[in-house]
Parts: sequence; structure tokens; C-alpha cells
Amino acid sequence: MQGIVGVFSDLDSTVDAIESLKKMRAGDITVYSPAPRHEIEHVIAKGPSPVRRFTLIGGLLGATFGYWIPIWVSDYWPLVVGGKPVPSWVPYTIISFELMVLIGSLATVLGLFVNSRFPRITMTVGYDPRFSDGEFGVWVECPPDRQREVSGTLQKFGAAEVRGEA
Amino acid sequence: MTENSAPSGVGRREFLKILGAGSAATAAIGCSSDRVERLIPYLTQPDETVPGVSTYYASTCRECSVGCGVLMETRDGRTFKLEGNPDHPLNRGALCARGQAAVQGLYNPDRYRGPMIRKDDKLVPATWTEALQLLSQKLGEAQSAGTAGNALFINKHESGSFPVFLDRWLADFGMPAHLSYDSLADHAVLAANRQSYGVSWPSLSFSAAKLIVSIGADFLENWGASVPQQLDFADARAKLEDAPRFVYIGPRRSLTGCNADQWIACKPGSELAIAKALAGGSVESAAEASGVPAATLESLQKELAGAGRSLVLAGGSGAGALDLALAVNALNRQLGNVGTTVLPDQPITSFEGIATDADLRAALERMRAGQVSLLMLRGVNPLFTMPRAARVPEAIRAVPFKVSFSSYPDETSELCDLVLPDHHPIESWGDAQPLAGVISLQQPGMDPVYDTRQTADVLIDLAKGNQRTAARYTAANYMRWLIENFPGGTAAFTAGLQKGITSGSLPRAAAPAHVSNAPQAPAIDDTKGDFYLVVYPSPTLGDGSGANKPWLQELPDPVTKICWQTWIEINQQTARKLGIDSGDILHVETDMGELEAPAYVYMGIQENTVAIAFGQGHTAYGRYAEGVGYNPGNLLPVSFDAASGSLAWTATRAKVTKGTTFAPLVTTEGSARQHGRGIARSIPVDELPHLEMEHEEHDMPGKPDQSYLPGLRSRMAADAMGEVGDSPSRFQKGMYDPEHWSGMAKRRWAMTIDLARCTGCSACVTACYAENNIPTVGAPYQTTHTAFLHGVPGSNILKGREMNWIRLERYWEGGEDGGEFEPRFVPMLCQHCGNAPCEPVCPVYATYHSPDGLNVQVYNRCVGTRYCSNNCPYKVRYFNWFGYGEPARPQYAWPERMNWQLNPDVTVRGKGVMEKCTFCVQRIRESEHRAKAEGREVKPDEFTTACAQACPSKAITFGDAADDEWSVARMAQDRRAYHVFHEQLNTYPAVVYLQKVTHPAPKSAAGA
Amino acid sequence: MATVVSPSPDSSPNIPSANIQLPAIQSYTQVNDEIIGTLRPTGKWFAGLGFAILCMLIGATAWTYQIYMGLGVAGYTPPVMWGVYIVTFVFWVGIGHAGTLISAILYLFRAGFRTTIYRCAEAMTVFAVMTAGLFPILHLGRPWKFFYLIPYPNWRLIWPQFKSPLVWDVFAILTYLTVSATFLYIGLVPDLAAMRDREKHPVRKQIYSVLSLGWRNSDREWRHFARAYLFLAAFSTPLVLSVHSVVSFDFAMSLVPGWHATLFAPYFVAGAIFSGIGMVFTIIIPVRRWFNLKKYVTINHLDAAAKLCLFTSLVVGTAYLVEFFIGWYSGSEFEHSYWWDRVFGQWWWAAWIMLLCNCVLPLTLFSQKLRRNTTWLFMLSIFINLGMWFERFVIFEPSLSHEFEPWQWTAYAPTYIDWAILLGSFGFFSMWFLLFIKNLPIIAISEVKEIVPPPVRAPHKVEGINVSGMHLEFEPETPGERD
Amino acid sequence: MTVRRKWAVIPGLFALAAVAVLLSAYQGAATRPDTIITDKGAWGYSAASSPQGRSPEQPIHFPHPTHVQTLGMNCLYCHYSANKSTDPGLPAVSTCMGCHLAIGPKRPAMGDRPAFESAELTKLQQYWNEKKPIPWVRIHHVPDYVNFPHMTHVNAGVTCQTCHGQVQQMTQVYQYASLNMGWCVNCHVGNVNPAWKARYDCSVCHY
Repeated sequence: MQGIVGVFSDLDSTVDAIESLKKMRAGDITVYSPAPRHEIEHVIAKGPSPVRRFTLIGGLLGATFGYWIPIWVSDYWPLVVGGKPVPSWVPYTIISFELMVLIGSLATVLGLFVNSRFPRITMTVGYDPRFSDGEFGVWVECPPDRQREVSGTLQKFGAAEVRGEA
Repeated sequence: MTENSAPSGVGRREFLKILGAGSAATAAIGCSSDRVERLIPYLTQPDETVPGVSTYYASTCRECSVGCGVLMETRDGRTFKLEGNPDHPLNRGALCARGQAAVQGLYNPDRYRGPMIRKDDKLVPATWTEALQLLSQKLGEAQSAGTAGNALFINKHESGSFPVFLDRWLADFGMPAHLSYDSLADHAVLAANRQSYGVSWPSLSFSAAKLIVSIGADFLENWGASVPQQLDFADARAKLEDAPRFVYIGPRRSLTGCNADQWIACKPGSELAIAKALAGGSVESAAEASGVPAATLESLQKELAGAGRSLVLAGGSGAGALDLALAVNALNRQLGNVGTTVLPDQPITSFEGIATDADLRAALERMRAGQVSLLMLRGVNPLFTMPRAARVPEAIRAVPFKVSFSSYPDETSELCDLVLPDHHPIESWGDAQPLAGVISLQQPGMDPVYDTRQTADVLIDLAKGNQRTAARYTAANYMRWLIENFPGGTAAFTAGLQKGITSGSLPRAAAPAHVSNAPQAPAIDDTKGDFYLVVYPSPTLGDGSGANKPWLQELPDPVTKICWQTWIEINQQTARKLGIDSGDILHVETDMGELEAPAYVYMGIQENTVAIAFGQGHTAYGRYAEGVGYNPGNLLPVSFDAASGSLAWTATRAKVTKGTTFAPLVTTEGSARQHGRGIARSIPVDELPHLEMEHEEHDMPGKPDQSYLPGLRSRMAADAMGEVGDSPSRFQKGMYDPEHWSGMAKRRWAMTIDLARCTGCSACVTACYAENNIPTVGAPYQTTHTAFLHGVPGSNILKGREMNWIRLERYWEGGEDGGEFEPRFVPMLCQHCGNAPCEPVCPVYATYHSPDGLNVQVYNRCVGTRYCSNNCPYKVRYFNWFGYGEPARPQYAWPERMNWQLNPDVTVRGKGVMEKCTFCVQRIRESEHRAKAEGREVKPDEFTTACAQACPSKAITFGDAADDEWSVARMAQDRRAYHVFHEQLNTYPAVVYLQKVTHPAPKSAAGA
Repeated sequence: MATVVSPSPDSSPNIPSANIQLPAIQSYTQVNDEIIGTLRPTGKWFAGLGFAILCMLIGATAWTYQIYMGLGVAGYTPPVMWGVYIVTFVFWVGIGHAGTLISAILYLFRAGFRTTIYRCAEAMTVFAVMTAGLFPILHLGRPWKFFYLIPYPNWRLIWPQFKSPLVWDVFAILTYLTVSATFLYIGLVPDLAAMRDREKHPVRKQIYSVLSLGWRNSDREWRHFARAYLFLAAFSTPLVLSVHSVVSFDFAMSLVPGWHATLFAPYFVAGAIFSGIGMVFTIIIPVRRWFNLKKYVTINHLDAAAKLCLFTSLVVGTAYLVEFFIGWYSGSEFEHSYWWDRVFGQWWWAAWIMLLCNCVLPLTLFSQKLRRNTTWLFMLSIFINLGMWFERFVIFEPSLSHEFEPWQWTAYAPTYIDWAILLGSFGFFSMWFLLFIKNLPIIAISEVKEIVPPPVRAPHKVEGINVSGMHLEFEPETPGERD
Repeated sequence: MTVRRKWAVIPGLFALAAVAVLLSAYQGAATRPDTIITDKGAWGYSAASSPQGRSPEQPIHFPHPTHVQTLGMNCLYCHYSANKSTDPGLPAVSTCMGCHLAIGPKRPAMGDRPAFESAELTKLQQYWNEKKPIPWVRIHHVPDYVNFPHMTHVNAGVTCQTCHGQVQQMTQVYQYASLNMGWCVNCHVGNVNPAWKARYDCSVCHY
């Protein structure tokens, strides 16, 4: 894939650039920012992250498993302790809770990995070390015929550097 | 590291397997399954023994001179437990702690491995041929030189044929009759009895009496035949309303005193005056002499006069002991007790023919004077048992040639020139005459552990080797000799061996002519010193012969609860005055010597009196005895009650000063007060009729026919059985389902303990140690690598780490301000709770409730979180802090050959696991297996636990509480029944205690 | 994400700049430069590390000896079956809690002052729980059988006993360790990326690349990252409360007088957080001085944390009072005796240390002067650590030594083995922490960037965008600091 | 791509560990008496959890087949207490000699078989003459904390072969079953033969 990357040194020009690029329907836009900025989120305007579904399912699985395992075990070899009923759900709630948290949070991490394609083995095109430092980057994925106009737009909004990559 | 690597010290199964070849057994040390193990078969199959099945040989206990009957449980060629012989008229199946500890004497790691000869002033091992040659040569010399008459043989007193044999043998060699010595015998009482009744020891019927008065007679300890006396006493007390009231008079409240309803403290030496007063003499003079309030004496006098059948006993061993004993005998006759409670016509004959202390002293004098050319000692240790002032070593050294037949390297045998170690009684043949007309037989339970020989056989060999005597000794060995001379011959002998006893009378050795030139002890000089000194033989160690047996060392003194130590008892008030606290080092000094030991502040001792137990302080005698405690004999003068020839134990006063240092008491006692927690309960006899069985005992929900049997099952367990409320599903019942195919839920093992019977003698504790392979932890060598108190004997116990699965708690009631106080004994063991708090906290099911009502501890599952112990209100769970069961560890509890005693049915626990009372589950399972093999159900009272079996008070009853056929089910219904902590904690224990019953002084008398 | 809340004029604190902004930080690049700049191993650091490892080895040696000889070498005196080890276990678990509180709970509460100290606190949590996790194994009679507590299909066909609080412990502690470690790592990813991009050394660069999972700061990554971060925080919040409740169940679920109390769960949680904050001070104050991070961890942050510390201290103090009151008021002989023994018994002095350090001294934090005096805060934090260790000691030992059965009452004294292992645990913890502070950023770079003003061409120009942080007039150094 | 490997190794390890655990886990419980295991590793192990299949050299190469199959001797002739004691019992050397006094090491020629001398019997005679018991190497071993009453099992109709395998066919005896707990319980709950259903309460075996 190929496209244009523009390096910006300040936030608001980045935001302006993104806005107009979106208007131009120039292509798929990826914004690199040293820190999450809600301004950017706002202008990119993507829907809520699907990570939460992973969390929900993981939590539910954990809770169920956390009840199932002790109850199954108690019945598997029914030994009476302290004159208590062989399977008693009350104490097992704690196991259930802990497993809910454990599996739930692991699922969340899984969600994060899946959704943001982690772990990524190689750096994709368009990334620049500066983006983790102080500067913002806009990567527009576009066919060669549109590249001139895109880079034009980027420069117009004061990109410190504009280069095409493939 | 598979499952196989869990807590096993000595391999139990190896132990089982190594049948023929002895010492190989000890090579098997289990920590890994895949080491090459050897299975050693018999070379030749002995008849009628099945590997893995115990054989019981009936024999006679020789630990003291009474001679109770024992059964020796033997398996695969090892005797590993002694139990009382139920058929024996004397001990009726019971056995005291010292009797049970005999096996530890048998396997004692410090026993002589073989004969020893003194070469350049050191005893070096020798062969039997050398040793015997040497001895016969000496004998020959004596005969030829004509000095045989100057020989002297001192033998541990025992009844039976051996003394006769010995005298005959000595006579054949031209030697004088032997000296039959027993340092524990009450010579004064014996002498008095001979005078009054013509027998040394009439049997006493406690149950026939309405009032028992003991003047210093510790009949539950070392006075007379303790086990039979205790059996009878317990039976008497168990009669509750018609039980006799028991008054104890003496300067110190001994264990016997602690079982009395009233203790009257008197000055040492004033007993005679009191006896006279009770006989109707002047109360005032007696009161003034003894320091007892006249009113007390008067009321007792009245009570005694009005009691009808009563029993007065005399102990005491000071100046004038004989007069006291005679006075008491007269008093008994005057009260008409002879024939009712004192039965001279059924004498106990064990004590016939005992030589007195005075006789021994005379012998020592002769030695010192060089009139003894050849000295032979068997089973006696005068160097330890005689006061240091008797200068025994010097006397013995004065003898040119000394022979010891002792099995152990004790103080005396260390001085001898030749040691011919005797068999342990468990290895040897013999017989005894405990009662008139009753012969108790003694047979070996196993092959000799070490290269020893029975003295009698040695003597026979010597006689054979001597041309003059050879002709008269045709018998191959002593056993043959016994059979030849046995009344009834071979048939009677073999028949007798089955039960261990037979009827008949043995010839008796000629009674020794008592010498009476002993120095008469003066009346105690009140000007010297500021404290009376009372030295009494320890209830557990006896005359010190028990000191090399760790069970006895670790068994806390029944009264003070101190072990592995010597302590000085001092009165509470006096101590408060002098600012002495328990543990402060006291310095006791008499003209004879001095001694330093920690103080034990005790309410039960006369003011201005100190008491020290005798039995500790050995300088030889093996790893368990050496360096433990001090020997109070060093404080005593050599003075006697000349008339009876008995050594005066309380003959002097001592200077007592408080030392600067402090030595913690090695005690198992935490707080001696109950803090109103109702652990040991007692009830005055007059309230007994109003006593109702505790209500909550019936408060069992469910079917009406399921009224709550103690330990039967807990609420929730019953719920799991579907008896409460709506019946739960099958899997909720688990194995508790009465219809469960395993059928286990039918039974509920439970136990009752009758505190009215229990005397606190602690025989059950030792029985438990013996049965369950419980390690002893206090031995000096076990204190290395403990990271604290290195080298202090019992330091593990200072850390509270004793392992007594059943312990005897002794609580005091009242007496904080020096008034009357009531001691209460309560055996505390795992209660096998229906709602056991220990179970739900275990993370790995290492402890759980078995359907037949046991609170099970699975050693190999235990990881050692110790949470169960935290959660046990009764604190009856014990943890293996060190590798007591692992031979590689410095704390190993069964050094070589001691491990032969281990019970093959019980796992030896390794370090890091929790253990506790199992209700002797191995016995339960064994009887279940037996029943199954015979295709029947377990019969009611078919078996019982080790503690119940041994108890000389028959206070413990064990069985299936769910089946009314078992006596425990009936006992549990007693109105005196109560549970410990059940009301507060709802634990539903399986152990039911029956309240102690006290007999206060009658109002009328008290008013006077 | 931590959007910055600018204090509204009417509620401005009495010290003009006593808000949680970072006035001295001007640009993103400065953040990278200064924070990544701290990661240069120094001689002092190596010395410290060496000392920590030495202490750890001492502990390890003691443990080896104990495993060989048996637990008896420790000072256990039955019925005191749980001694210094369990005390220390609870102590370390407690330490952990402040970390999660700061990183997760305060995150949900949008308490901005957490941003600069949370990384430190979270790391502290992970290492503290690692340390704590050793002790349950270490105090076992047969540590090599620890796996019996873990439910897995085995040829014995027997499983753990799930009704036991100790099994709950296993689950709680393992969950806690996993989740907080994950939380720490996820938070680290963007920072690792930043380090990766700066790193010149090929090998280190390689390592950072692996650790940073190929993070690119793209908007999509930030979006999912934000969600995941939020949910992890949301999970950690109940978790932190549950973990110490479960730990307290080890005691509350038993029937030992002095343990068997419904109060225990909240009581323990409060205590845990209190002790944890103490430890945070102990760590952060030296660190910010050595690494010259004062302009990040400003005195205002410490001030805010000190207030939290004061609050928890008051909660704990109340718990003590309630406990003692009930002990006296219950009228139960058992309760009475444990209470009496706790306050006036063998360990009376421990009880008074506890009361002094946990209830009296923290009251000084009512004074703003002292709250803003780092020297005092540091000294106080040491006292708090001490006091909280003794709190556990005072709760456990006297109760055990005076239980239902008077005959078994006893006294308890640890041996040098106990102390050696206690020392070892501190060495273990310090070792990990020292390794951490020189290899990973101890201040969350990306999160700091969130609260420093972003580079803007012309503030207020852009319509509909609120560029945060604009209200600050910069000051040369953080004001109001006294030390 | 080094990166990929680095990253992939960690879960790889986890996976291996998990597999190992599960493999060793069910091995024991899974063995059923009808599965004959003959593989003998270097250490004589077929699984982590038990020395199953172990077959050490014995001091005397005792041929069970000859005695049981050829001569038709009963197990109980030598293991005489298996039906009346927890301990099956080992034949005393005298028991061996009972026959082998008559049947000595020297064998005359029989039919087409030439005369020969049996080395094993010579060893046996040596032991007998030196009055030494034979140090058999133990094969079937349950740990010391397990109480296994032979008689109860034998009387319940559990054949020797159930646990010890077809010994009568083993020229050299090996450990047939895993003998670990799962294996015991599997039979106690009646999975092997419903008629053999027995208690599976811990304290039945462990005390």
C-alpha cells in the first residue's frame, strides 16, 4: 500500500488538516499523536471501541467457570467438612468473582490485541519515530493519482514535512 | 518427587517386610519410592506366625516389683507394645505408664551391646567366652582361696523362682544368700504389716470403705501395688453417692493427695501425732505438733469414728515411720476395718523377702571395710538410689572384683570390672508370685535385641563349667530349670503360658535376717535451716530407673506438669513472702550438699517446706538420662528409721536462698485456671440427685427417634442425611447418606471419659505414644539446630511443641489465697466434632469428616498450613516442627533400635505435617477387616482405643455411639454428661465428659 | 482518559498554584527527554542493587535452612501456628493495594494528581504482591507440596477444598498479581514505543520493539487502548477491595477470638491502602529527589496524596476503637481475655507502637505545612510502614496465644530465622524495584503528555476545540515547596 | 523476523508445560487393569507419576511361568498369607528348599533334553547353605502411608492378576499397574468391576 505522510508540529493545524482531508475523501486516514488527544478523536469521529464486548464475554465466562469448577469438584468426591453441605454456593461466589475479574481482564487485553492488531512484528509504512516524541503525523493512504493533491493539502496546513511512502 | 515421597520416616512396610534379618530393617529409610528396596524373607518359616498379624504373648511386667500381667503385642519378630493382661487378677488389663515404657528399655539405644571387660580402667567390649572365662576363673579363685563366703550378690527385688534359684546357686558356690533390694519399697509399712498381720502386704478394699484417710500413703504412685489399688479406688469413686470420701494428710499434696476431697497439710514428722489423735488421743497436742487446726482434726476424728467402714493408710518415710505404720494398723483394727477394708487373708506377696535400706547400708559398710571380695549386681543401681552421703562409689571401689549384670550403662555398672548384660524381661523366661496361690509367668516375646544373655542362664553355664557344681545343674538352661521345678511340671507350665497366669505356689527364698544397726534418724532439728526438705520418688520415673525412657521423661509429672527437669516445689504464701516466682533459681543447701533448680510455686505444699522429686540427675545411664535435672539424693543424710531399716527421706531441713538467675520451667501447662470456661466440671455429691442431663443434648432437630447422641452427627451433617427439614438430593448427602452403599454412615465412633474415675495418672498418654508412633521431642540431643535454646533439655517443650495427642490437663479451683483448693484432671484429646472447625479451613481436604464420625487427618495430603490448628478450640492438633520421623535429621526421635518399637499399622509422620488423635483408626479398620474376613459385623465393645485399654481407672470408654449395644452409647446418656465448649461453639463433639463428683466434709463435722 | 479538570475560580485553593498541573513542563519533547533521561545506571544504583540482592540472599539462605530442618527453626510456639511470615504476607499484600488504588480507582475518579505517581505505585503493587506471594508458600510445612492447592486434573483424582479461605487466597492473590501486572504492562506500551524510537543501540532497540508490540501511536490504537485501559481500571477497582477482604477472611472466617469479626474486611482494606500510601511516600520522595523529577511529581501531588493518607489513617483508627470496644462490650469471657492480652499482655508495646504510628502521628497531616514538607512526609511514611507491620502482628499473635483453651495459652517469640526471612523479603522487593526504575520510565510519559499543554499554533483560534491547559501562567519552579 | 520468534517462544513454552501436566496427570488414573504395559524406560518408568513397567533384575531369576503354568502351583502356596493378612508373605528359603532339595541344580538328561546344571538353583543352594535369606528386589510398592490389606481384596474376589498382571506369564516380573491413587480409586468406585465397589473415604487407606 502506498500513501502520503505529513508531519505536523502542532495540534490544531493537524486537526484542520484532517478535517479538510476528510472532506476531500482523499483516502483512509491514520493519525499519529504522541499522546491521545480527544480533539483528534473528535475529528476522526470513529464509533466506540469493540473491546468492551470482549470484556463482557470474558467476565461472564469467568464467573460461570468460577461457579462450575468448585461445584463439580465437590460433587466429584463428596467429602463433608465441618458439617457443611457438600456443595455450598456461598463460598464459591468468591471463586466466581475472582475468576470473573481474571478472565474478564485477560479477555480485555485480548480485545486490545485483536482490535489494534497486536503484536505487530514490523513497522508499517508511514510511521516516523518523531510521532512518539513531540510531533503529530497524518498518514493518508491514497492511489498515486491523488497524491499530489493530498500532499498539497498537507503542506497548506503547514506540515513540517510531507513525503510519500510505499 | 511423586506422591510416594510424603511423610514417611522409617518405612513402615519395610519394617513389616524385613522378617528374618534383623538390623537390615533400619536400612530402610523412606523418602523415595524408586530406591532399591529389599524384601527379606524368613530363612525358615516359624510356626503359627502370619506376617502382618500380631501375636500376643502373655508375660509378667518387671518394671517394679509388683509383677502385673502383660500381653506383649508381637509382629514379625518384634514386640512393639505392652498391654495389661485382662486375665491377670492383679491389674485386670490395665497397665501404668512405667509398665508400658518397658519396650523403650528393651530397644534402648544405650543398652550394652554385649559383655564388657575393664581393661586399663576402661570397659571394652568382649566376647561371652572371654567374659565367662574371666568370671569362672574369679569364682574358682574365690573357692580355692576360701573367700567365697565374702562374696555378695545384690539383686533387684522380684518375686518368683529366680531368688530361690539364685540362693541355691550361691550356696553351691559357698556364697551367702543374695540381697533382694528395692529402693521404692516402703520398708516401714512392710515391717509393720508383718508385725500386725503376719503378711507384708494385705490387699486393700477401697470400695468397701465409706471414708479413706491416707497419712502420706501415695497409693496411686509408688506406695504398694499402685495399679490394683488405682483400679479399686476408681471403682470405689465411681459409686458416686455411696463412694467413699477421701482425706489426705501430709506435708505435700501428691497425685494421690490431688485425688482427695480434702487435703490436710501437716508438718513433716508430725504424722504420728495425728494418727494418735485420730485414734482418740489428744487433739490439742497433735494440732500443736502438726500445725493443723484442732477443729479440723477433731471433725476428722469424729467423722472417722462415725464412718462405719473406713480405711486408714500410712506412708511417710521419716524417723519413726514404723511407729506410724503400727499406729495406723492399730487404728484400723480399732475401727474394725481389718477383714472388711484391710484383707490380710488375701495378701499381695510381691514384696515378700525384700531387704531393707539398712541391710544395703550394712553391706556397703562391709565393702568399705574390705570384707567383700566379690560383688555381683543385677538390676540395681545403689550408686544412684542411695544418698551421696552413703559414699557408695568408694565402697564399691573397695571391692577387688565387681560384676554387673545390668543391661544399661548406669552409674554403678560403670564402676564394675565385668559387665554381663542381662536380657530385658521381654526377652527372658521367669515367673512371679504376685498373689498367694497365683503364679504369673514370664516368657520372651522376641529374640534378643543385642548380644545379651539372661543372668540365670549365665549362672547355669558357670555352674556347668565348674566341676564341683556341674553335677547339680542338668537343665540345659533356666527355662528348662523352671519347667523342671514348676508345680505341675511341663503340662501346667505350657498351659499357664497361654494365659500368663496359673494357680499354685512357688517355693519362697528364705526371708533375709534384717540387720538393725543402722543409725536412727533424729527427730528433725527445727533449728537448722529454715525449710523442711521433702524428697519423694517421682511418679513417672520411679527411683530413676525410668529416666532413660523418653516416654517417661516426656510424660509431664501428673501434679506439676513438668518434664525433662528437676524443680523445687515451694509454698505459694512462702514464695510470695520471699518474692520467689516460678522459674526463679533456688539454692537448697543441707549439711550433706547443695542443689540449684528452678522453683515451682505450688499451693499443695506445707508452708516452709520444699519438695524435690527423686529420679533425675543421672551422671550415666544413656542419652535420655544424662545431664537432665539434679539428684536430690545428694542432699539427704544417711539416717534410718532403725526399727524398720527404711531410709529416712524426710529427715532434714535445708537453707533455701533465691538465686539470681531464672530458668523457665519445662512445663506443658499454659494457664492452670479455667477462667470459668467449664472445661473440667465437678459437682458436689449432695447436688447429684438434682442434676439433670444437659438440655441441649436432646436438642437435636429431625425425627423424634434421632435424639442427639453425643458425637452422633452435627446438625448440618444430619441435614446432609436428609433428616432435617426437606430431604436434600443424593449428591448433597454424599457418603453421609444412610443408604449409601459404603454403609459407613451407620456408625458414629465416640468416647466417654468419666472424670469421677480419672485420677490423672497419665497412663493413657504413654499408651497413646506407644500405639501411635508419637515422637518425643525433649531429649537433649534433639535440641541441636533448633535456632533457640541450644542444648537445654526439653527446649522444644518450652516452645510448646510436645506431641501428646491425649494430654492430661490439671486445673486448680480456688486456693488463690492459700485456702482449700480442688485439683481437677481432664484428659483432652481430639473431640472429633460433628461440626469440626478444623475441617472447612483446610485447603486440600487433608482433614475432613468421615461418614463414620471420625475427624480424619490425612498425613500424606497435608501441606502444613496449620490453619486447622489455629481453628481448633481444643488445641489438640500437633505439628511436626522438625523431622522427628526422618532418621537423617538431628531431631530424629527413634535412634537406632528404638525404631523397632514403631507400630507397623501407623504411619510415621515426616516433618511439616499436622497430626492428632485418630481414635486409633488403625484399630477400627483392623477390626473391620477381621470382621469382614470372618463374614460378620463388628461386635459391640469388640475393641477399644489404646488409651481406654491402658487406663488403670477404666475412666475411658470408646465405641459406636449409634449402636446401643455398645457401652459407650449407654455411658453417653449419663446425667453427668457434658461437652467442652459445645454451648459456645456448636461443635457437636464426639467426646463426652462425665462430671467429677466431690465429697465435701459432712456439715455436722465441719461445724465442729 | 485523564482529561484535565481546571479548577473553577470559586474553589481555588489557598496556595495559588496548589492544583495538580505541571507548570514547569512546556513541550512533549521535554517530557521524553527528561523522563527517558533518568534511565542511566549509576554507581550508586549498582551499590543499592547489590545491597538489595545481599539482603535477599540472606533471606534465601534462611529459607533453605528452614526447608531442610523444618519449620521449627522459626519461632512458632503452639498454639501460635501463624507467626512473622503471615504477618509479613499481609503486610506486603497491603502495600500492594495503594498502587492499585492510585492507578485504578483514582483514575476512575479522574483525580489528576495520580498521573505522575501512578506508574511508581503500580510497579510497587506488582513487586509487593510478588513478594507477598512468596510467604504463603514459605510458611508451609511442606512447601514442595504447594501445588496441592492448585486445581488441575491430577492422577490423585482429588482437588482443592474450595470452602477454605486459603484456596480463596490462592485465587485472589494470583488474580491480583496477573491483573495488576497486565495493567502495568499495558500502561507501559506507549512509553516503550517512545523509548524504542529513541533507542540507538540495536539490541536494546530490538528488545523495546518486542516489548512495545509494535505500537505506533495511531488513532485506532489510542482508541482501543483507552477502552482497554478503562476496563482494566474498572476491574481492578473491585478487585483491590476484594483481595484484601479475602485476605481478611483467612482470619475472620476462623473462630479465633479477636479474629472472628465482621469488621475485618473493611478494616483490612483501609489498613492496606493506608500502609500502601505510606510505602508510596517512602519510594517516591527519594526518587523524585535523586532523579530530579520535582517538576513532575510536584509538591501539590504529594499534598493531595497526604490528604488521602490522613483520611485512611482516620478510618483505621476508628476500626481499632470499634474492635477494642466490642472486645470489652461483648461481655464474652473469650473476647475479654483476647482484648486484654492484646493491649496489656505480652505484646502490649507492639499494640502501643501500632496506635502511635497509625493513629497519632498521621494526625500531623492536618497541618498543611507538614503535608508539604517532604522530609516530614518521608519520616512519617517510615513510621506508617512500621506501625502497619505491627498492626498485623498485634492482630494475629495475641489472639492465637490466648484462645479458648487456657491450658494451651502461651507466649510467642520469633527467632533469627524469622527476622532473616523478613529482611530477605525487603531485599527481594527492593531488587525488583531498583531494576525497574533504571530500565523503565517511572513516570508515565504518554499520560504526562496528556496533562501538559499540546503544541498549538494559536490558542482559541480553532473553533469547537477546547485546547486544555491554557489557563496556566507558567512559574519557574513548583511553588510552595519547603524542604 | 527475529522479533516474531522472540515473541512466539513464550506462549510456546506455556503450551508445552500445559501439555506435559495433562499428560502426566491422567496417565495413572487412565490405566485400566486390562491394559498391559510392557515398555521399560532407562529408569523403568513409563510415566512421571509412577514407576509403572519397572522390572529390575532379581538375585535369583525366578521363573513364575515354570512354577505356575508348568507345575500348576497356586499363588498362595508361596505367598501364603495373602488371604489372611495385610501382608501377602514371601516364601521362606526353606519353602523353596522343600522341593529343591529333591530337585537340585544338576539335571539328568531327560528324553531328548541333555543333562545340564541350573545356575539359578545353585545360587539358591548357596543361600540355603550360607543360611542367608534371599534379598529379593521389591517391585510392587505402595508408599508407607497407604494401608493395603491383601486379605480383604483377595477375599472380595479380586484376583492377584488384577493388580499384579499375568505374573504366571512373566519370565521376569514387572510392575504391571501404576499403583497410584487414581488407579486405586478408579476400582474402588466400581469402574472396573461393579461387584468390587468399595469405600473411597480417605481414611479407609490413609492413617
